[in-house]
Amino acid sequence: MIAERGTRVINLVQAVNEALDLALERDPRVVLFGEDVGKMGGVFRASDGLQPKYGEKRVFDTPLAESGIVGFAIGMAMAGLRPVAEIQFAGFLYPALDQILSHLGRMRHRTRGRFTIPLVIRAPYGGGVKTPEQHADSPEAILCHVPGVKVIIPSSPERAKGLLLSAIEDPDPVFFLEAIKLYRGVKAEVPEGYYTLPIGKARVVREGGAATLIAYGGMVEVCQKAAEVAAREGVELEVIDVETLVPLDTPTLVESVAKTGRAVVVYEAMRTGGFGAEIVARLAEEATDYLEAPVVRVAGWDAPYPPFSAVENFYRPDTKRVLEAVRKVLTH
Amino acid sequence: MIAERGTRVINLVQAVNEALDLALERDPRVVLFGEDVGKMGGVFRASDGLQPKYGEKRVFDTPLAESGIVGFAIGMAMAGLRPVAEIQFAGFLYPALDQILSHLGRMRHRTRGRFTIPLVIRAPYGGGVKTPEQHADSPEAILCHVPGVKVIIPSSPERAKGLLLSAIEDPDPVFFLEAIKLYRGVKAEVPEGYYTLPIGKARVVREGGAATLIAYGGMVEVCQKAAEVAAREGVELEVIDVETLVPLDTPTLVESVAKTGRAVVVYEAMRTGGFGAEIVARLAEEATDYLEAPVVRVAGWDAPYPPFSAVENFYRPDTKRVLEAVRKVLTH
Amino acid sequence: MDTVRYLDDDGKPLRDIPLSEEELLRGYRALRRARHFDERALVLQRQGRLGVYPPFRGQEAAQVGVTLSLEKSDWLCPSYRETAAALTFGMPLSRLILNWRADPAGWRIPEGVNMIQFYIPIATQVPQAAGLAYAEKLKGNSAVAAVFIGDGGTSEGDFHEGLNFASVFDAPLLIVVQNNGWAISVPTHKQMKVQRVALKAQGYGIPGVTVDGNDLVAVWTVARKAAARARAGEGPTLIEALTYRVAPHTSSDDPGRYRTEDEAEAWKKRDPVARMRGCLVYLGLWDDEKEKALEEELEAEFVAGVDEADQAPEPKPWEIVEQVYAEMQPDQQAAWNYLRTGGEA
Amino acid sequence: MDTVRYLDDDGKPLRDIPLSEEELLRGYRALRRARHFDERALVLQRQGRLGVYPPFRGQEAAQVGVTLSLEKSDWLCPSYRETAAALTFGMPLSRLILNWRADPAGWRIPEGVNMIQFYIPIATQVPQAAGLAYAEKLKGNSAVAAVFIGDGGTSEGDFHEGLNFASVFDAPLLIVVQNNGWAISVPTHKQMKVQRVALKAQGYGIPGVTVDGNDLVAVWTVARKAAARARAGEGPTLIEALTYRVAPHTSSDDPGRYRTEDEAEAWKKRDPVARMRGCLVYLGLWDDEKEKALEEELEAEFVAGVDEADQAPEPKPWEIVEQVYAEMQPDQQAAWNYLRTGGEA
Ligand SMILES: Cc1ncc(C[n+]2csc(CCOP(=O)(O)OP(=O)(O)O)c2C)c(N)n1
Ligand SMILES: Cc1ncc(C[n+]2csc(CCOP(=O)(O)OP(=O)(O)O)c2C)c(N)n1
Ligand SMILES: [Mg+2]
Ligand SMILES: [Mg+2]
Repeated sequence: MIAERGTRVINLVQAVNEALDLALERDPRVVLFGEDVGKMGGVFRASDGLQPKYGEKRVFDTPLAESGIVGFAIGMAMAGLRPVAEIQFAGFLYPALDQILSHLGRMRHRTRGRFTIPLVIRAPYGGGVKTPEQHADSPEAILCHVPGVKVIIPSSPERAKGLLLSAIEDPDPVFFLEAIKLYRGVKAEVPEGYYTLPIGKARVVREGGAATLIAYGGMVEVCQKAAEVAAREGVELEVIDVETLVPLDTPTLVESVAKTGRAVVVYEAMRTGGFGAEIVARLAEEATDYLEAPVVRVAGWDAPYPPFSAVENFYRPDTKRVLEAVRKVLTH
Repeated sequence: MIAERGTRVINLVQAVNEALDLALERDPRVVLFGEDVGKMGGVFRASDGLQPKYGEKRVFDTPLAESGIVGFAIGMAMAGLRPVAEIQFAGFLYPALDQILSHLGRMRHRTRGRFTIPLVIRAPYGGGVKTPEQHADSPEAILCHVPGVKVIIPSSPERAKGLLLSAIEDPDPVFFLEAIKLYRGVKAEVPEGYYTLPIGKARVVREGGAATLIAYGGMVEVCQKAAEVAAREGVELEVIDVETLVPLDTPTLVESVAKTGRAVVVYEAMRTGGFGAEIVARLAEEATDYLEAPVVRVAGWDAPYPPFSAVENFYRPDTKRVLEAVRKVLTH
Repeated sequence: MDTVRYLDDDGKPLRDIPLSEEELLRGYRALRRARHFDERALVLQRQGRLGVYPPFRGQEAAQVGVTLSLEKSDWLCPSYRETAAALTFGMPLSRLILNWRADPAGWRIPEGVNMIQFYIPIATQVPQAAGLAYAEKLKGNSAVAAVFIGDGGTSEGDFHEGLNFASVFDAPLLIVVQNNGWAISVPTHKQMKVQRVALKAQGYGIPGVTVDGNDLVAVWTVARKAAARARAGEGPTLIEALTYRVAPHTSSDDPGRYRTEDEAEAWKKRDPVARMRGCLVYLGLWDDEKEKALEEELEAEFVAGVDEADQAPEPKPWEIVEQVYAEMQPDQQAAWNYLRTGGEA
Repeated sequence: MDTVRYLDDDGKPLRDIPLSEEELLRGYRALRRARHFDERALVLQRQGRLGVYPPFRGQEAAQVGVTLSLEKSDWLCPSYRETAAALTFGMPLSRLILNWRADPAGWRIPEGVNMIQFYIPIATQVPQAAGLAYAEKLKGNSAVAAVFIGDGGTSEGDFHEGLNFASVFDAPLLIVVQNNGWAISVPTHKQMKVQRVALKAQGYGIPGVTVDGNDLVAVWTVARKAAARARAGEGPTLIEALTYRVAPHTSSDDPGRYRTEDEAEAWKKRDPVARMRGCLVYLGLWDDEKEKALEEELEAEFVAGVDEADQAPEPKPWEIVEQVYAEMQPDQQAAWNYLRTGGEA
């Protein structure tokens, strides 16, 4: 279906913008809001042009208060709307964590299905572009430990557009994190018009038999580059884009490891307690019999993301570190 | 040294109360505050009798605002005091997560050592006693993913007292979570007077060669009971009390698994993204060569802690589920 | 700031009462019904037939008065203490019993009752209520929302953020602060530096009214005006109901640890139920016989409600992993299978 | 509510000025120094010699006036926009350059400068400032704290919680809201329903003052009074400084997307630096020659500061895992070893 459409080469912010536009057009219940989302069209321009098109009732600026934004959005969702809230940077989700942990994913459970929260919370995350302090955080592990929510992190413009539309259609609350590094860093073909992509499925984005690289969001690009380098040395790596962190598609991961026998898990959040730990734990539980070498994690160090621009790139995993890990699993 | 002292049989709340009393007595910089901490002596009586003894300047009630409490405490710590803040239940740490994630553990790092936050945040956590909604949460995984903080969860009155005194002496921010189920559930001998216990060390609390049970806080008791049952059937289980989750004492865990070849990790938080995932990940990285069976996790289900008292005990791991896991690792 | 009152401490009207006889009788009935529930619930609690229960004795007028100003299509956003409001709003009595038994059947709010749960995490209901109210406005409905919070709750950031959102968006919202003197053991004067919570409205550019929370006529009248204002698109109103938590914080609390009985005794003289009865008697609308008949009726209703609650099916272990998502996902399915079969997943 | 003013738009005194000549000159110098920094920093930024930079043009008087009322032992708690306050408070110029280069050497606040970092997460500094202030009071010191926040920042829960803590504990705190009309693209009237931020003080039972934030004499006088009040144990004061963000939000922002230039132009006529110079000239304390000498001196200082900053050692990769804990722990040690040896841990 998607293959038949025309495509255009756009970047990830533009893909998000298109998805928002299509969702607003298609479903009158969709409303879009957040800090600087309306008049300005978002600090990254994700909602560029949408307020003039859909009016201030459907696309609007809120006061500067994230707990307020999420709480307000929860209320709107309970009243039957389909809010899409933007949090300016993922590090500013923190003031909203009470609303998130106490209510967002509990509403359906505690009301035994009477209320559900079809709310999408979008936020840019991750480092690599010399942003100020707190603008490069990767808090996905925290969101993945919230019962009752889904967590999606796309790795390309095409995936971002289709997954965001799926998220907006989804009856459950969804976090949708967008890697800042990819916003304008990558352009790719994106199908025109409305299309959705499945939530809850991991994807093999490159096939190979030597080892499996598992990543999501901004780290998929890093792993693909590493795989290219390795391929030049004759080592064929399989690269998996997790895409939906919760609910996690464990079978696809296990299947790949069953084939390769070796795995490297890559994420840019702080290593300890990062979502990669959950991935490794699932492999340890379900793929040990296939593993010929211990799994290796490549992640942010156990320190805050450095607010020191000149050296920040030593925090975020890069191809060099990924390839070192590959060497480790291959030579065990 | 501790062995030479007299001991008395007290419960965990009393042990905490003694530690707070001794800290206030010893160090004039120590101040104690939180909701209902002063006049009432805490909803669990952890600060019982301390306001009359040390006055309202050192032991006081705050307004009902957790972000305010933690922010206020951070300021006091920067000004040279040694605040010990109580959050009434761990589930009410959520409104404070912005202060925690944005500042608490970053202060030393970002100021390159100029400021440090010698702050202890105490909170009861965990289920098993039919509390109202949100009173039984186990959010330790979130705290363990905060760079720059330490996380301690004691499993007995004796450990609680000595570790709390260490935490208060520590120059870094420390979370100190106390299992509600143990507050009055267990009485044990506790040394009199002031003593500290090492932070950052896991403890073998029962030796055995068949498999290793790894747990902390309220789950240590469950594992010890399971080990007793297993012992009656001739299976000797080793039980490890992690005690300090961050910084994690990986070598002690690996050493035990090197001996037993099998491990079960037990925690009562929601399974996905729980701290047990980090423990399993470390074993997968560092102990795979010793493991004769895949590690098994026994944890809370991927759902909110049920606010439905009659069935809440089906959420929290019990000896039955631990023993099933043991059987699984033994028969692999 | 003045406190709006219509009745003196004995219930004698201080000025013209803007309520009809039918309304006065309906109001008294709702008060009496709430009181009956509270008294009997505490008995059930002591018998071990209820879980932790937060009594509302002394606060009936504040809760009932506001709720009577709502329509069925409006939204009620309570904290844990608003059982009286929920009962008045239409939550079936048996469900309330089940709710305070922490039974899943009690947590399912019936279709048609536009109420969110009794919220435990303080103040979190305020921004949500603002969102509910604003959504109704966006949808072109005339529905309003009423959100309840305590004096202690006003210290939380969410109270502030919710009020600001409500005011900026002119959301049709009643923010009702029951200033009952205490937040567990902390008295209001240690919670805030202002004498009147209603003063806080000035920081948001919305009206703030202090009302005698133990005077049903006053609360109802003030709330009705605020609801009309909200429906007319004029935005939110902050209502401070001055009252007192006569009972312990919850069934687990011992107020002896932090306050003397004198204060509670003084407030008992201003009991909202007795005052309203005084008003009816004064107006010749009520007598002992009617009271007795009402009591019997309420007891019968209560007993029937408990009976109904007792017949609720035993909660099943596997229910704890149901309704996590709209469609059950693999991790929940595995847990469900385990729990359904009694172990050994 | 009245706005406190001492100078008209041209700097002519409107009433008796409660500052000495020495103070007026010192104040002007601090303003001029801040302006110089800001202008030159923007140039550096465009040259790629500074990271993202939040200019403060137009807000010099608000920041400098408050800071001049502080002692060295007091605490300064800025947001990201308070470089003028930090400079005035004693942060070495070279450190400020390094700070906005996002260089570790700039993030280490020197001993003796009681300042917390330029905070990015909005409003989080407020409860901390309350704690700092109250700690000084508990220790028996007379130090106060001054915390800065923007109009947008007042919407966050932490603003509210911090104010409430400060007021309940009578913390010696100045809460300074620079109402500069905008929070990135959101104008103040969409941020809040009140016309004056100072009205918010009424919800906390503390004084709230609106001052012309472009009038150094007014800001300094108001802040000095508030600081004296705080030192006397009378608690916090909320100061709203009415001003305008003449420049873009940061060096990455394009205000053309959300506002017209007219507004900014109108405010440029009330420029705080020009006004203060007008005042000095009016009082016969200043002339072009002095101005020129000052400019030269400031430029020399700035150039020296940049030179010093340029000589800071290159940040080392392994610094990113240092200072996580007071003593390095195993996970950080492993990372440090890896980074120190350039890979292959
Ligand atoms: C976020 C949060 N913090 C703490 C608590 C614990 N707690 C429950 S009720 C209460 C006091 C509430 O006082 P108030 O708001 O005045 O309401 P009242 O109990 O008087 O009705 C506290 C501290 C909580 N439920 N949620
Ligand atoms: C918690 C949080 N949310 C969002 C942001 C992004 N942000 C940075 S500055 C700003 C606007 C602040 O406006 P205001 O408080 O008026 O200060 P001003 O920029 O005018 O000095 C926003 C939304 C942030 N830094 N922190
Ligand atoms: Mg109260
Ligand atoms: Mg502003």
